[in-house]
Amino acid sequence: MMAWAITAFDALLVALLLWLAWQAIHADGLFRAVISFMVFGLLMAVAWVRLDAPDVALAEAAIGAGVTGALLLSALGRLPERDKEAPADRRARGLAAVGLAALALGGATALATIAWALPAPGLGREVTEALPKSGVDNPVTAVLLNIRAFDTLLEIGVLLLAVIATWALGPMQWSAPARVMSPALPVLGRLLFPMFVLVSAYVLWRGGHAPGGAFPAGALMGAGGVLVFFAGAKPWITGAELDPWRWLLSLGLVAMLVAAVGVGATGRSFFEYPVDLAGLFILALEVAAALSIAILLFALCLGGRPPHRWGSEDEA
Amino acid sequence: MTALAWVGASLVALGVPFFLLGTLGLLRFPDVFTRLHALAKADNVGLGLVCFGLGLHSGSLAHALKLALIWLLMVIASAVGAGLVARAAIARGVKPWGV
Amino acid sequence: MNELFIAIVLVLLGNITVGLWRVMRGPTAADRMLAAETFSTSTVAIVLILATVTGRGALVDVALVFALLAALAVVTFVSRAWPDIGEETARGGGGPKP
Amino acid sequence: MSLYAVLAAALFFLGLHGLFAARHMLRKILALNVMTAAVFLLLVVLAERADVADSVPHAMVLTGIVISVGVTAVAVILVVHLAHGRGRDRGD
Repeated sequence: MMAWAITAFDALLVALLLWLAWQAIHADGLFRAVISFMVFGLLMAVAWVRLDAPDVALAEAAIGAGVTGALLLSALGRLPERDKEAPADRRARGLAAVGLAALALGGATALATIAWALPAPGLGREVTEALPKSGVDNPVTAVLLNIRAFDTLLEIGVLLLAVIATWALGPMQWSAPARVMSPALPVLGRLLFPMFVLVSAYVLWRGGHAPGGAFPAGALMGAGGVLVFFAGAKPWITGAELDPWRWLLSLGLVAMLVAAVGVGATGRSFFEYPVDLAGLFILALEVAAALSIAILLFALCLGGRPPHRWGSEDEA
Repeated sequence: MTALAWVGASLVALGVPFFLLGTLGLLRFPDVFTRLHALAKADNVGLGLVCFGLGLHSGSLAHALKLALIWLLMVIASAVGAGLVARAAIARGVKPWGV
Repeated sequence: MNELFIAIVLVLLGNITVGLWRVMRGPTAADRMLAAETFSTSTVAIVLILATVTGRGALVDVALVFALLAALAVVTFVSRAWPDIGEETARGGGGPKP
Repeated sequence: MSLYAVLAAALFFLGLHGLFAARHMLRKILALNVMTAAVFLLLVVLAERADVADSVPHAMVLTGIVISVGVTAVAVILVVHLAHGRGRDRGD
């Protein structure tokens, strides 16, 4: 009974995800597509839960269901034209889609079989062996901030580049004050802000020994910042004084670089922490990375350079 | 302990009809304003029963408090969300059904 | 007892599947958004029950993150997106943006 | 679990098809995101298959999720700018 029900659950989840992905790409109306994609993100988190990847599920919950949805919805408000598809060629496209679907299904099964047939030793044993020396108990955190800390460094660099790219394109794309005012909005912001700080700190703290850590905590904090900002709160730094922004945005990258190069002063190689201090190093880097990811995500969601004074800006 | 677990499990089961009724309302009610009830009321009662039931089932106070927090947050979110959507709908000129 | 829980989770997922009809149908953008919000409540319930079934406490944190961010989509929708979206078929609603 | 491997492959091709077939830029972004989700899914499924629980793919997926949101943000802003630029050129 149990195995049957679990298989049914998985099958239904897979079918739903496929249907939603199809809808996100081909549904009539952009709004329907975006909503389908948001539900897709929601159910992807359930899929991560089923695949026993709680770390990924946490990040997906904060980013896939939170930040990405907010980004897409904001963009939708700024797009001047709806996507119009000529009804004439829709039938031809439908036929082409059926052909492509058959092709894709064939290719998909082939790819899945090949992937399945690959030898799968994995790196699990190596990580487990290195874990006692890494300074934390959670293998994912150990990989992210010690064993493959270089990836994390580059990743924060990519986020910083993304922020620079969006800010370089001009001023903020969506206005700061909400269009529809409601007395509930400021209350919501005030009520939720301490909760966000608390839960982010909790997720960060748990990262040392259980699923959690800098990435989900940073993503949650960033998404929380966006929510509180959309609810009408104004950040204390504006666009007129870019120096604080510069420091805040580069905080994570600078901290990682200092840790990477600093150990070189004692004759070690790049990112090779002293074993007895590894836990401390990881904790410091985690805090820096989480704060930096939060600020970077918030900056990304502004959709451009912040205005000189909050609330007075006009849209581009 | 086992009795508590059973009570918890049956509370969880009791929550399911509320989710089903909420979806029924979502599908069958005639306009946005009535459909808001499905979001703001039925589903949250269902979630409340599920959280309460799972809290009893786990038998640990810390776990139960976390579940209560989750429920509280969802209630706040849907209460504010429902109010906002209704306001925005009125501002956009969506007429309530039967008016 | 796990059998019961898994059956419940299956029913809840089926519930989401049925509710997708509203996302597809509309008619206003608010209806679609509303349906998506309903799904997030169901998803929280699903994740919580799965957390109990698998005995992984970390999954409760996933539900906590969902609950915290549940308001984000609606707030963005109401304050950023909807006022500007030209409605496909609004029931007596405003027409598309000039 | 093999069900999810098939899902990953199918989603990848679905996204690839969408990337070329979709007209609107925003849909192309969605298609790209579907493809990334498929790749993440494949990585996690393969990690699940390994003899010892493998956390390296999980860490890679975590990094990837954050990077993909960065890419999405840049792409979305570009689309918004593009849409406005186009509108001006046409004179409306």
